[in-house]
Amino acid sequence: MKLHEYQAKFRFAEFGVPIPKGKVATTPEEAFEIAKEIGGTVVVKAQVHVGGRGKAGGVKLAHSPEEAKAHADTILGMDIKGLTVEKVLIDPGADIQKEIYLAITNDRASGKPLIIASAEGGMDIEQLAKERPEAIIREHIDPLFGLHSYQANAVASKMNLAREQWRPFVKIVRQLYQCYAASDAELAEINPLVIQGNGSILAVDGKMIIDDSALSRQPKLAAMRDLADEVEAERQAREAGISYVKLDGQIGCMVNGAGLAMTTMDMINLYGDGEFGPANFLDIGGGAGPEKVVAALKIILSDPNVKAVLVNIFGGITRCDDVAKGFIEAYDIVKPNVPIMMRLQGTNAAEGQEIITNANIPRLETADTLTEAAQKAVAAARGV
Amino acid sequence: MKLHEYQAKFRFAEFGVPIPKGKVATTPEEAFEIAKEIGGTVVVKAQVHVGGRGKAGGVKLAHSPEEAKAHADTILGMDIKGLTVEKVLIDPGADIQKEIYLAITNDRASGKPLIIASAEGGMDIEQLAKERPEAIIREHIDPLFGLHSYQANAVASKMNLAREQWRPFVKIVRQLYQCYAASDAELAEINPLVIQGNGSILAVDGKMIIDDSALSRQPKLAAMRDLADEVEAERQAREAGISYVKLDGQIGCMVNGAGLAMTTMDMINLYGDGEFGPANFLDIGGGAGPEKVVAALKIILSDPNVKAVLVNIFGGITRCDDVAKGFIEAYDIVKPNVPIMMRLQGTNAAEGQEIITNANIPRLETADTLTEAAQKAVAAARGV
Amino acid sequence: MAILANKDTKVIVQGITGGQGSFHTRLMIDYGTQVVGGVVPGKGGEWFDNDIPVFDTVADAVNATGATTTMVIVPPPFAPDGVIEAVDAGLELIVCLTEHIPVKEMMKVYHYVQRSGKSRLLGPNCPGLLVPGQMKIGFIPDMIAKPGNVGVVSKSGTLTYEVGFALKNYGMGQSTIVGIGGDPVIGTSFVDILQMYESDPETEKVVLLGEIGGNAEILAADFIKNNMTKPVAAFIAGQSAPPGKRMGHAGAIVEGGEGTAEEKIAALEDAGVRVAKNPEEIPALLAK
Amino acid sequence: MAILANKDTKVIVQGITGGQGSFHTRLMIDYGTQVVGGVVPGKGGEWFDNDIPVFDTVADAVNATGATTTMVIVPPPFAPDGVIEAVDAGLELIVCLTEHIPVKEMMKVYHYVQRSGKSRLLGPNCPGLLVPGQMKIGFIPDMIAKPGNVGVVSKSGTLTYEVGFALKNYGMGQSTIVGIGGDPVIGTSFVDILQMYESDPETEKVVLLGEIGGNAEILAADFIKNNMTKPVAAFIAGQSAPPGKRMGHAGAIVEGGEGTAEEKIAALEDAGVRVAKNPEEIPALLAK
Repeated sequence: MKLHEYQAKFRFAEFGVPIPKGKVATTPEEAFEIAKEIGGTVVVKAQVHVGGRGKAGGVKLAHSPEEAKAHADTILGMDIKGLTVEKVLIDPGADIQKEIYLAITNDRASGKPLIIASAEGGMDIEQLAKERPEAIIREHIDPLFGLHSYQANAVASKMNLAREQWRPFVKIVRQLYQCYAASDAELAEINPLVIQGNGSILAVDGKMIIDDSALSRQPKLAAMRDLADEVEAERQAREAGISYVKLDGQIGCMVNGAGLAMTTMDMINLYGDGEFGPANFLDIGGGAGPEKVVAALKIILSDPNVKAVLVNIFGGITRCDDVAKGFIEAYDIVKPNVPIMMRLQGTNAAEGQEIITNANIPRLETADTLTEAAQKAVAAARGV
Repeated sequence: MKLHEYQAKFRFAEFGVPIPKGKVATTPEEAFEIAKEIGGTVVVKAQVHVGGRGKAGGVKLAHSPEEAKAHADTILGMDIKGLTVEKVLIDPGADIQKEIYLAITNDRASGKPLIIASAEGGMDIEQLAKERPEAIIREHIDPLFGLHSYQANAVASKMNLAREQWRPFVKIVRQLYQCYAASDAELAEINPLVIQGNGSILAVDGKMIIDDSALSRQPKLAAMRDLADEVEAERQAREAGISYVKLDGQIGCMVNGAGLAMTTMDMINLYGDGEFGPANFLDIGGGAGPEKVVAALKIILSDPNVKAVLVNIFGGITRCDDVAKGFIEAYDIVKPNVPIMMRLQGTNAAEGQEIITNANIPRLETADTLTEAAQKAVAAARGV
Repeated sequence: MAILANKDTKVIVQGITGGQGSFHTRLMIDYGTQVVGGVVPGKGGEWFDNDIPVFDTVADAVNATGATTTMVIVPPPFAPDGVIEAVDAGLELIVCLTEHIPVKEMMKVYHYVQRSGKSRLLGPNCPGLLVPGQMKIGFIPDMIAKPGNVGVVSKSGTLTYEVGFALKNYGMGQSTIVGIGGDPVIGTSFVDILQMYESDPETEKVVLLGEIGGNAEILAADFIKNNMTKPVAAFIAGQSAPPGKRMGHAGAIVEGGEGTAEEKIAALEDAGVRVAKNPEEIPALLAK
Repeated sequence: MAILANKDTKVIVQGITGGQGSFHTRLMIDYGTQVVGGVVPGKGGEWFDNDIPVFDTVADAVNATGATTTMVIVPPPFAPDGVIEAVDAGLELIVCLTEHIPVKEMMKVYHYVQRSGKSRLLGPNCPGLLVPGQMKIGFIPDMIAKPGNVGVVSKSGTLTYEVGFALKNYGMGQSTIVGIGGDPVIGTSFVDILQMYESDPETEKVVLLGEIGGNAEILAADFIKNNMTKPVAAFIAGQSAPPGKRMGHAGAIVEGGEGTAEEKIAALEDAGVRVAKNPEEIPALLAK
């Protein structure tokens, strides 16, 4: 789960990381008051879960409360890559002398937390990693012991920081690690970490991603989820315990198992001739009962692009007859107005097929293999 | 540093360990009020840092607030093994059905924390360990990882606890470990841990010893030191940064280094013919300046039993001439009225000897070897 | 001979009395697995299905039964401790089915297992393993399996069934079917299993089923290129997945332009692996 | 040949610019120790006494100098991390002089060192070691030493000086003098050092100086009985110490009736060790 910039920075601050003394506004008036309180130049920053806010006009400097209000008025409600800006962060302007990059992330290859740092902050770290890998410092952390203090020193040393920045920087590395560890973060990133004219260090932008598997033991962080910032269908899926990702294609998919769900998407693409693609990723999970099938069907059909639905179930633990029964129930509730291609295989496939056949659902076809199912789904979508 | 029973139990409770809802009284009137508030039978327990309180009459049951007051009146001010009782703990009486022993300690042999438990609590664990070692359960804890939950299960399993005690007991093991770890404890002991008639579990008596080396990072625990419960000379020594332990003999010792200080005590015993022994252990530490020598001399002479003082310095880092100068300064301030035997050896020993000789201190003799010094000190003490 | 386990392997189940645990234990026994004990703290001394002894601790279970292998099927908050207990009890193979273990815990567990120098962890978040005609640990359905000489290794559950079933329908049996799991940090990698298949005399061909995220398939390609003599066919799921989005599995995400299906397919093809565009083509590719 | 180190050993000092660190480093250099670098985070690039390079990290120091040994002389809150840094940098011998490290930290450090399988820790809270006529690490004064064939190992500082001096006055030199430290948890035990002396061709006799607390002397007696051919003389300090009281050293305490001088002396005598009542008798006991 991604946190907003302001949430990430406020969380950093709980662990002692110095951040600008900014506040969040949801109206231009609030923005005015906050800018007035802060005084001087402020930055008005859109709080949305997408990259490239700045280029999209979501980050603006304001030299007066009036200007801050005007910018907030422009930015609030703005659409950035499909998401509506509901909040802006009003931060005091920083006196940027130097920008540093500092992040701690889960390195899956080594199975260890990894510090990534660079004296060349502010820019896209992935691009920097490709272009000038030597500018990036990496320090793995022993997951059983945690960060050794000397490792923070080693990072400071490799950064060639000025002597007076050494102590505050090392402290920030340790604090960021504490924050990362205590938050079950997948990523805790400060970019840029700014050295100001007076030598002080400030986390000017922040990003945190929390491990979804840890949200149940991180209730405070879980409560930070911004419902407004989530596509409605994704929220419904999450609440129903379904993995769902909206895509751009026309064929809705309902599959059991993540690997098979991806594969089903790939098959649609393969036989879609560049014309048809998957409308979504959807994994109903193991042992899915009727409610889940109902929820899944609703979610798939909530996408207006969907021209056909492909149900692909390979029964293992999940029994095909259960899914078939659930589907019939779901069909009666949801009443889809698009053709449906159904492929049931594995445990109790024959029984499932029979239930479906007997139900005489209009515009529903069945298939034996995944290949056949994908081809027929594309054909059905084309026929609409 | 030892904590009082009430301090240990209140600390346990911070980590969730269930303890009796008792309070501390320093007057019989307070004891009355607390007993009244608690209601029913209470236990009045002397809070002193010595074992065998019960046998010494420091623990008494009271069936009414009046009786609690009377017991408190008797116990407060009581002398138990040389210490005056200044506080009593008034605990509600427990309905003891079964007594368990549970402790976590530093096991120096393995360099690991060690859980020690026994289903036969309430008695002296060291005696039990000797008589029936099979009744004692030991579980080592990995210091890098901390307590694994399954280890608490393993202890519960080996204790043959009734099924309904399993969960609360396992929880207490984990809580006690958390308390031990977070407190830098050398020992966190519950004896007895009581299973009451209603099945609930209660830490009825508690003991904690905090690692002296960790007190600087445990300010809250360090503040629990009971000055009233410390011999005055030990307090002075601690504040002066001197290691001092009062003993029963007649010859005061001032030595640099713990091993040599013990050895000096042993030499006095060896040549004391069963008649004379060391009055104290005292290590002035490395590089001791004049203030330390002054403090040390004052502390040694504050013991009325002291009939002679043996100064034994083997200069390494510590320079004998520095100690000699410090001693002369100390002599002028403290003006000892007992004979002094001084042995300076090692770095700048000749210079030190010369300073001492030139100072013409009355009743001060010097010696070349430790053997000679010990023999002469005994002779001097005998001559008094 | 199969890899990892066989009909003689003595297996215990941590969490045997749970809903999932009891259901799958019964299926495993039906298929031939020697389940010799179960572990549920606080239930030591009881019996599962009046037949299998339940113990308080793994150490007790191992001492009483001589088990060398365990299946961990307990809820996520208890699974890391369960694996560690199994390591400390000296078990050789620990199959952890539990999904949704926080990565932070798994990183600890992973290194704990590695440092033991003795135990192997399969999973977590994996369907387990199945030796056709002999036994299984986990929940791979036996209807997709028949004894044979194709070794299957996969990050996914149902995709494995799909391919196993396709192989069976094509007339090809499997030597062992292993699900290594779809989490970012797992105990046993593709390379580990490929190595075992390479040295297993009963395995003649290998199927590798990967997906987007991480670089395990790249390492596998490297290993195949340099160390494998047996033919390998593969499929990589998630070719049409958008970057930055997690596809169900905690590990199935393209991050920072890394872990794409494209780069994995390229690496595998470079290593001589026959990469299928459609998993149902795999039997035909293997038959070539 | 001496044990642990000699005149060719390249040594770095962690905390070289501190008050204690600089003082003892100069004395070490005067005595012949090859101090090739220092480590002080934030002072990398500076020079100590215009002669010895200072580095930010141990790894940097090792890379630049080829040092194999380090002396850690930093305040207690930094010492555990300093030792771990030295372990991670692959140093063979880590001599930690720092006193008052919390036992909880030392337990972690101890096992961290053990698991490395490569580094040896001497100390903490020890005076270090001295190879007469060659070099020293720590603060054993050279006035008590002269080259010879008696190996000395001790828990204490000044008691070691006392006995070293007595040996010297008696005309006996030492092969190496090692202080293992008086803390409850230490990196190198009596047994470790006895083993080295037993195999060191230049050591013919051994002196062991123990004290109350713990069972290290009992284990030493056991080792001597079963594995040593060279004569050993010993002294145990604290025979007159009362139980339950800590005698200066964190480890010098008789607890629960264990760790008494009495039991240690009995065990050593049973192992054929010549136990002195008075440490000044040791040279004569060794000469027998």
